[in-house]
Amino acid sequence: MKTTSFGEWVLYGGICAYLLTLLVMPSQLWLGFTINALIVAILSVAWNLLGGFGGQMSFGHAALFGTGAYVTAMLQVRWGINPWLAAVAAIVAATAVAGFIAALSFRYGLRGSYFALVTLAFAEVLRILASSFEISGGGQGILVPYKAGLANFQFADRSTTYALVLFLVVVAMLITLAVQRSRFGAYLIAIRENEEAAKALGIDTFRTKVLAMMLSGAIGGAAGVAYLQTYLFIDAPIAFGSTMSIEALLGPIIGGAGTVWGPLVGTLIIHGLGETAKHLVSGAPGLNLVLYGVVLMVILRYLPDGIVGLARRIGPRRAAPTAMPEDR
Amino acid sequence: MLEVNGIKAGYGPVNVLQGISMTIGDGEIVAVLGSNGVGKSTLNNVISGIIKPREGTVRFDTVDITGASPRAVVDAGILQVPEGRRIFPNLSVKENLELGAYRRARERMAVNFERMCTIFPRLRERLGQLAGTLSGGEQQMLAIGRGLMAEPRLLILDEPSLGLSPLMVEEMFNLVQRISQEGLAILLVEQNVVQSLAIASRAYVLEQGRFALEGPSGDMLADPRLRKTYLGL
Amino acid sequence: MWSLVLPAILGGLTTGAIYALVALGLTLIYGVLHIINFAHGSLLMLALYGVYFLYAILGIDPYLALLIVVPVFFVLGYVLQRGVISVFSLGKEQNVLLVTLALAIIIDNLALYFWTSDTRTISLPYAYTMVEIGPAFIPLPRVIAFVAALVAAVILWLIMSRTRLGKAIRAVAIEKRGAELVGIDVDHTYAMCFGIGTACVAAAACLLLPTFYVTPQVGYAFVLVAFTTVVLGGMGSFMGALVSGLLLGVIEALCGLFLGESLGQIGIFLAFILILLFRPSGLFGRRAA
Amino acid sequence: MSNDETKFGPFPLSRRGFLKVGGSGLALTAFAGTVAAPTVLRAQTPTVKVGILEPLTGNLAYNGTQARAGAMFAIEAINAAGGIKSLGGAKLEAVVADAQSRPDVAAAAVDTLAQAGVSAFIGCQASALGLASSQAAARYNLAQVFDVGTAEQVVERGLKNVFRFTPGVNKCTSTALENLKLLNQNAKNVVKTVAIVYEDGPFGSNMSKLLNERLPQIGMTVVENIGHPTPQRDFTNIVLRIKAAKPDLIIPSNYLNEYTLLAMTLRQQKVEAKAIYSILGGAASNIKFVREHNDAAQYVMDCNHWYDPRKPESQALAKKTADAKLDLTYDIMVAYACIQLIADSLERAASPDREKLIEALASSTYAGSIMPYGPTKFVNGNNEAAQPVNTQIRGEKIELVFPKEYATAEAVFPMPPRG
Repeated sequence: MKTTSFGEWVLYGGICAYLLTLLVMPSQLWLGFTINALIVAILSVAWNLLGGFGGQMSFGHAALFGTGAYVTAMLQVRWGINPWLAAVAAIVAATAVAGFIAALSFRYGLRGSYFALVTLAFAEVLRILASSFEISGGGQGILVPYKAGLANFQFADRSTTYALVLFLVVVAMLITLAVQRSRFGAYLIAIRENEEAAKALGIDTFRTKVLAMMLSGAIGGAAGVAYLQTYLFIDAPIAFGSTMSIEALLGPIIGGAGTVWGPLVGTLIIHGLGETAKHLVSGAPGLNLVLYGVVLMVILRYLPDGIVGLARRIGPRRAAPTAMPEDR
Repeated sequence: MLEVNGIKAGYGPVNVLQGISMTIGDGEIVAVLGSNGVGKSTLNNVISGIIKPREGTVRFDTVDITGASPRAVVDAGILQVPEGRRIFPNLSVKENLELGAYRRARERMAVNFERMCTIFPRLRERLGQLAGTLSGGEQQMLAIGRGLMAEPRLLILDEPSLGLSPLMVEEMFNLVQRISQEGLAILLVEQNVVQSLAIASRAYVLEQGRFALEGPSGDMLADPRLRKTYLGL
Repeated sequence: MWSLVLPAILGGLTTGAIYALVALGLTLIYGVLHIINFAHGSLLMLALYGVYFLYAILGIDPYLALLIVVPVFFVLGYVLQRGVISVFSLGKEQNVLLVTLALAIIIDNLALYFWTSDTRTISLPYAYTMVEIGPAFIPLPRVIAFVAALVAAVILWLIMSRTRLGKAIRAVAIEKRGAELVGIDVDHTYAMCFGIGTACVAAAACLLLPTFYVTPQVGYAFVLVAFTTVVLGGMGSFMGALVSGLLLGVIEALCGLFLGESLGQIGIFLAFILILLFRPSGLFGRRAA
Repeated sequence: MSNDETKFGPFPLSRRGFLKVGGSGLALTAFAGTVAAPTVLRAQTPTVKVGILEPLTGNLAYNGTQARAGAMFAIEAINAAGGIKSLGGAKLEAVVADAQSRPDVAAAAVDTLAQAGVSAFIGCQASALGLASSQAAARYNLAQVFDVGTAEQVVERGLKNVFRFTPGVNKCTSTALENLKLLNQNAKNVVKTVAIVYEDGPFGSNMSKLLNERLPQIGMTVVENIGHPTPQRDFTNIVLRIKAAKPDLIIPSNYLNEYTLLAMTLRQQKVEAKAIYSILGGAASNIKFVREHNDAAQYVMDCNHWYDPRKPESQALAKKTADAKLDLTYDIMVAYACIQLIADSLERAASPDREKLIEALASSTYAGSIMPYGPTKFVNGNNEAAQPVNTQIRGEKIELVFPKEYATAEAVFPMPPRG
């Protein structure tokens, strides 16, 4: 049984403290920033289930996010369906889309960069479809009328939105924890480490991967719903564009892929970094993103296991691996 | 000509080799024997410059090549024919051979190419074919041929008999002996104890990162410990 | 509508030639280094700016600029791979992808900072010289680009099949350890690949600018199509990249004609998905052993 | 909305206290150091902060950067003229935020602006961004003056903090069509058929829908209606379709890059139309396009936002823009005018307080901006007095040709045959 290192206690404790402080003492500035980061974090958790645990790197998680957002928006605006019901339908739809993409890709044995590219292509197809038809608002996107109220899934008070999004993040992380401790999770990790061997051990790798993607789809769809109800607007480039897909995978990889906390840690740090960079070089558009890119590279170079990996190495836990000599 | 002294090396926190010393003389066939996972390939890779040792030295012709790059080791004249052959499957047989002379003996490539065709007549028939389509034995021939193209002074053969039919194994060992008769020193790393000892002048037995036995092949064959452990006698 | 089919096909072929040119560099990098180079579009953008400034400041014709931009970008690519990508990725595949992503972010935004987001175009007299081919008028620069794509593919094919470097590149691509053991400098070969790939993008920029524009975001317009081209053609296959680039140009033109330009884009991605599913080795790639 | 505001959050004190601090420009100096660190503060002169929320990166970076420049010119001019007199000559101070061409970022950036204590802000070039930002700003009772935000949804949400100074798509289209009808009548109705080329985003597709409904009402038949994505790499197909349809008039509604490619391709394929008349088209009112593709640009008309070139302040702006080596585009003009509007309202409100400023804006009858508008009249946040004008490219210049009272040149319609 693994124990938690001192560094991890500090890291997770700090994050919990921040998130809880914001819950009881809302600051508008930090709320706006954190809600945005947490929505991306939900999608990152979704990505992490398949990409972090299962080793199947998707470059098109926007397909799931966008499906969630679009289905809610369309049901709500076009047919006046209650937003809560629409949310459930959206999550089901995103799960179905995930299942379809996964079944098709894995049936034909796509993996590695091929899988990455095919998911990217599916997201692009959805983007084009969404912007081509009247029912999805065409190029104009869909604007959800602002009518605050619990029944409408919209809240004038952003603390409530925040609490809801935070709740979703916690649920998503609990699902990750459950997966990690389950036999299903063990199968996934086995597939990541060596798919052939996993198959030889009698694991139904196809079924496992498809299920993981569907679970990922459900969570990713929820992220889309949360986005829509927060910003009340969706269009094809936001929903299915590559920006969202990239954000989905940056969090887990920076934070620590295949860990429960990695996606949340990574997303919060990246967003914090982006915000800081914006203030450091305010008035010079682009330079903040340059700085962001540089820091991203430095993290890749010096923190190969992500932030969570770094935290694990801080403080006593087990035999200190610092004695490990230079390899290469 | 090759002097290995007190090598410790490994991956991660584990030392696979725990202090290895050996020598190879000019034109000599020396065998390193041992079962799977005792560190034979690690030793090869240390000599070839792929793994940097944590302790110890490797000298070749009295020049210190410890921790040199694989290219520098090739330049010095040591060629490894690795386990699993590592030929280039998407290149033709001819191109594979030509790449053998990538760094050494480039100016004599044509001559050596002819020589390889003579030594391995079966490769000559398949020059235009993609290397990946050859049989296992042919691939091993090609791997050795590729190594010889560089006119090495020391050839390291890592498990050349692995995965070959008994007939092919026989042919392989004959070949190794023939090559060495032209004055080439050979380090033969094998699990196949009997046939290796038959052609090697001296042998080392590697067990758990250390040499358990060493000496002339004849003495080794007679050693009761070896007979018991490796020959089941 | 039907009378437009032939002109649309011809037009599609010339657009496809540009896709092929951009993809030639990418297929080399993808085929050998096995990485998805996200910075490819950014490098195209950078090269377009190079060509633009050579013309705007020094009055150098884009076709003459080939002689300057191509070698400069070869060096740039070499240095990027050796000094940045391999250093920051620690040689891990998933990291390489993220490093090139970070590089793309850095390059794009530096361009935005220094050159602003102005759209820049150059107006050349021969941009309006038309070549009449059957029922279609094709602008001269497009015809030149088409021929150049063919020439570039042949040159690359010659480099790969006839030269020592080409053999080393192919060897490293599939059997890195074996290549190391015959004394091939793997890092150098990777960097050469990246350099040649980047040089291809620079050549594409010289041929593209006479009929196109440049902004810091221009790379995105090409990079996804370039990936599609690479996969469709088979990773690392130049003839594949050439043919599939042309094919995609035609598919795009015909889908645009019959489905409308908005929905028509879908043709490329559907083709992409179908190829990935049913023939992941591409039209010209060998099936994986 | 305001009912919701009072019960904002479990800690009403923090919310309201915050508003109070945020609302008083003088008390803000304490905040400014910690958040968003804008320009250097002068110790004695009182300042009023004005937000500039524009897409400085991403797809719309060009428009956003231009708009920021326009706003900065306006602030400079107003400060040089003595600042806000009713506030003791308070200087305007810009707080710039980047919307990154993404609605969620635009919404989040409003928090930064509010925290920095702006009294109002201008933004954000695209309707999608403006929709998101104004919704976020509603929570702070913070006024957003839309520089460009043509989608009618902008003013249909009942938000009290939305002030669209410039005309929306409906107004632009109807004015454009009225003017087109007049032009055509004067030319003995030579134009009978029309081809529309539009970008398939919110702006272009909306426009195309309206045009298809209304062009028949002025006796014109739509023979081709072609949408394309942004970016579109190749216009050969589109131009071939236009060529086959032989329209008298081409109406492009797209952004600068695509317009440039379209114009080049039209010329390459030797398409001769009697006129090119764009509505809110980026290029026909862009001097860079005129400079770089002068031949292709001749006689192209646009119905767009444009300033009244005869006003001295307009001429001063043109000079400032040229001195800064920037191209004079409508983005610069409208951003300039929006700051003028805010300054006027501040003057009347005599307070940097957000709520007071909203009241002042809502009751504005300002007529002194550089735009060719009558006295401002906001109805549901829409400035009823706003109107677009017609420009035409003539030689090296963009001339204003319609309406007559602002015109600097006579319209040429149809355009003379080339050659």
